[in-house]
Amino acid sequence: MSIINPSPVGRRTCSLLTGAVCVGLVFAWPAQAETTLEKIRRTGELTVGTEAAFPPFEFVKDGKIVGYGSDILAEVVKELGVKKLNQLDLPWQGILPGVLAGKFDFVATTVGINEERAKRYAYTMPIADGMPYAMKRKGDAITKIEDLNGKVVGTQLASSTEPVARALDAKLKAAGGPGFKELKLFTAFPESYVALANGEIDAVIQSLPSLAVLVKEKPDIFELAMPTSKDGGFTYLAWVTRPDDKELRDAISGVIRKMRDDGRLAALQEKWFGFAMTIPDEGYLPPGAM
Amino acid sequence: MTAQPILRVSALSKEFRGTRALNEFYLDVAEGEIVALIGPSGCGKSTLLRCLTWLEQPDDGFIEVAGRPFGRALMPRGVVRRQSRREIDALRPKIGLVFQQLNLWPHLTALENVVRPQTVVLGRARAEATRRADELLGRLGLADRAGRYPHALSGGQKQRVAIARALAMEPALMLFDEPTSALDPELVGEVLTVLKSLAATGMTMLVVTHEIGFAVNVADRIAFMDAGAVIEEGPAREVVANPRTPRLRSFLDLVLDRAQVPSGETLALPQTE
Amino acid sequence: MRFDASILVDYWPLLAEGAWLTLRITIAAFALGYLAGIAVALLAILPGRLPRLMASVYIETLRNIPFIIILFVVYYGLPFSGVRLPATLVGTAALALFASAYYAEIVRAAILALPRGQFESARVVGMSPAQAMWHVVAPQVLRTLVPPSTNMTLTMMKESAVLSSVTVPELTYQSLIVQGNTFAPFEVFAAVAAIYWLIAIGIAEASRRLERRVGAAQAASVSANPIAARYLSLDARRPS
Amino acid sequence: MGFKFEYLLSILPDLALAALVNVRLAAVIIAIALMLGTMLTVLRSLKLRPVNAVVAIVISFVRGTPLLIQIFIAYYVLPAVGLDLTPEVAGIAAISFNSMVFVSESMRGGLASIDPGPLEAATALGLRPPVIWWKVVLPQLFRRIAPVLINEATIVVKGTALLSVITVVDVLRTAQQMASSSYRPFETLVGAALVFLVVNLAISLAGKTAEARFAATRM
Repeated sequence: MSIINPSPVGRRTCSLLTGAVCVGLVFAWPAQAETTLEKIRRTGELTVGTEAAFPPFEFVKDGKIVGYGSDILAEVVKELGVKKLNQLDLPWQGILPGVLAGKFDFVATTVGINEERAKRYAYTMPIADGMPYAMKRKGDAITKIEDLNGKVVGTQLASSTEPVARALDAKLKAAGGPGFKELKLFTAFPESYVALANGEIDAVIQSLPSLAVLVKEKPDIFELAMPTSKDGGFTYLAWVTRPDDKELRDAISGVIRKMRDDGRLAALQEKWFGFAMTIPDEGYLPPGAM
Repeated sequence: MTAQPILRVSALSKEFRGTRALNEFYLDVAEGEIVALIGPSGCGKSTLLRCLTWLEQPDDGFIEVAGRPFGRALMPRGVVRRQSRREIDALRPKIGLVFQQLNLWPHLTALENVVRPQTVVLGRARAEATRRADELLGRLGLADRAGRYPHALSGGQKQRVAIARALAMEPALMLFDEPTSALDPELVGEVLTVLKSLAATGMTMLVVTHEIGFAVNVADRIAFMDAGAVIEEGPAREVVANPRTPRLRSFLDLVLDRAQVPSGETLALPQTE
Repeated sequence: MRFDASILVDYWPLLAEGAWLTLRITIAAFALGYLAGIAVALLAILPGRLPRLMASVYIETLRNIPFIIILFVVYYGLPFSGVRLPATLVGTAALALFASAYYAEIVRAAILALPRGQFESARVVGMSPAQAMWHVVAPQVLRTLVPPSTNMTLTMMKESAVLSSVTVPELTYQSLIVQGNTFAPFEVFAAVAAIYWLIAIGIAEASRRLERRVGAAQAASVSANPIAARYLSLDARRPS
Repeated sequence: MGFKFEYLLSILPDLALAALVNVRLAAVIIAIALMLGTMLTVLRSLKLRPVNAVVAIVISFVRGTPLLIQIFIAYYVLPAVGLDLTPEVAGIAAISFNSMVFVSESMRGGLASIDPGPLEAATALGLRPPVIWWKVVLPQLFRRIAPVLINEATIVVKGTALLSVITVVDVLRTAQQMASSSYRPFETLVGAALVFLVVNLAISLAGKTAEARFAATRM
């Protein structure tokens, strides 16, 4: 039967065969009398969509969803006065159609901020700095960006680091180098890690928080190489709501800001990543964003 | 039976999971002779035909066709040599088998059913194979049916195509498995005519049947088989008229009684000779 | 929420390129998979236990595991053993491997469904097993083969979408890129569904023509019987 | 990152537990698909032209588009027309619908191989069409296509793996969760493969045994 990538589909992949629209089907969403935020406040119930396969942000441990994002979510739940939290776990390919179809109230899973997405979804304040980094096999001689000339580089298809990788390639070529030997795009990051380990590719470009944890877990296999340029990408990571739920978005952003200001956020970053990040107040959204 | 036999079967044995289907079966068929093999169902008739064509491998015993060993050869000093598949395949055209179910090839026309084995097995040129097929089908009264597919032929016509297919290989011997059973009763006379006309050309035939009347009419000699071996044989009419063994007698009583024929002496059978 | 068709106009070339590769992969995997399938089917009908056991282990293992897993084992397993090939090649080979198990089963069942006498009557006139297969068994089996093979080929064509997860730039992969650029899931996948559907219609039509050519004689005999036409056929005109 | 056999062994119990979800859903789906598929077949046999034209388009769509897309439509697009289903209901509906079409198509093939003789006899006896269907056609048909139906059941089991995209946490989703925290996608996928293999072999074996017993009682 038709199985379209039920793989460990990751995060920044924009969804795989998401909803197809039967030809002729008209989209007419039921008009909402009350906003999502009002509904949450009235019922005391919140439903969020999470891709719980992205450590250290959200992942499953002993049957429960835990991680940096989950800890923040707990604070948000408290601040919003929610009594009952439904946290749905689903692969990345179901996340954005799910929120658009109203299957959950917002996406409580880290989404890289980029221009196109920002036109269609409302981003909350960032919860992390996803600075792009290059990772290599332990002991390989890749120490500066120029060393990536002639190498096979991998990242995730349609992720926020895909444009970063393309921009890097262009930059190498502009500087007179040959550029990457090949850019391989995987539908999930874990697969690019396996490809790196078995020699299929020479480097993975991914955001630092994820790589830092991976390198800590597998110090014999992987090693951080160097930060790559941020050109072509907005590297902050945030949650998203439906475009018409700006109210809800602002409420969540308010909680995140409060947590940043009173140091709770930094403490969580230390706990999960081992280092703290700077989260800006503005400038994290591309032009034309909601 | 002094002439060199076309078919010589000696001590043929075949066992299926402990049951002896053939138990030291002996039979000689002389050139130009028609032998009818009769016997109760389950006596090993079908197994015999399958072993004679090597569709089933006999456990033991020998088959000789036109003086040449088939399947297994007895070498000097009693050494038994099994023939290779190629040797067996090369000898197979010498034995024409007309299956009870006919087994015509439904995707080929009547003509092509007769042509194809000649070109594939004997390596004849298509033109020559077609000429022979036309001639055979004509002789069997099927000239105007040559272009038809098997499903568009009557039972009797199908049978004659199957006969033509076997004859086209120029066999030394023809085997018939229950040639009357797949046909309507009124067509039995037609089969008889065909077989008789074959006999007139000097063809050697072994006909397995359970119809005594048919056997008596078609055959020179009848062999009665029971429990995997021939237990009585002789000139057709004599065997039926004066069975010597009690087993044949009770078999005849059974089948003739069913056919409501009082006794062998007064068989009301069509005379063809 | 609106349906924004302009996205499809802008990204049409990318999708068309992916569709073309999907089609080529399907054809290649069909040819390769069918050859392998026939070989395994012949193994399965050989006398003797060992070949039959080998064939059934092959068939059952590949048929009972989701394709994505077969693909991953081949794609990530090969480099560990030192073999390095382009992703499209490996992906197509994995797809052919997967499909061959189904084709083998289809061919095996079709051969076994043919009355034994057909093969035997060919052997008895002196044809070798190969000749009997070629002249008598194969042409008849072909008729029963077409419908299930078409089904499997359609399944395989759709399954080729999984190759996107190992960097093969086929239709689904390209649609992911378009998704990444536009972030409009519903529009892109409506288009992708339509393209898969079109390819499927093409395959079904090709098979219908083939079926008509190889199976004309059989069809005629069914509809000749009014009772059979009434109960046993879903396509014929209603008997009056 | 070589293959770690101990890790594979350690995750098998949890994967097997998760497989219960797939098995439960598959059982419901197969029952529904059999029922609906039979009804669709009988409906098609009536040869009402407009109905069969619509059925032909539906069949073409179901056969021609990936199952995942059909699942997406059931879960994410149907709410647009006022049909908001829970994940499991949407998943069951989508796969049953898909499987119904394949069941009916297998029946179409099976019908062609049935001997019309008994039907003629039944008609001559004056039996009414529903009785003929129920007592004569369907029993023969099910016996004939039993192997195909068993095969379809294994396909349904594999199909349930796709329900992870609509928040059903099944074997595959559990494997994905494990892979992402252990960074061992290879072992977890092989583990999931083993679980699917065992479930489907069990189905095939049970089917064959049932078939053999059925055949034996008929002799």
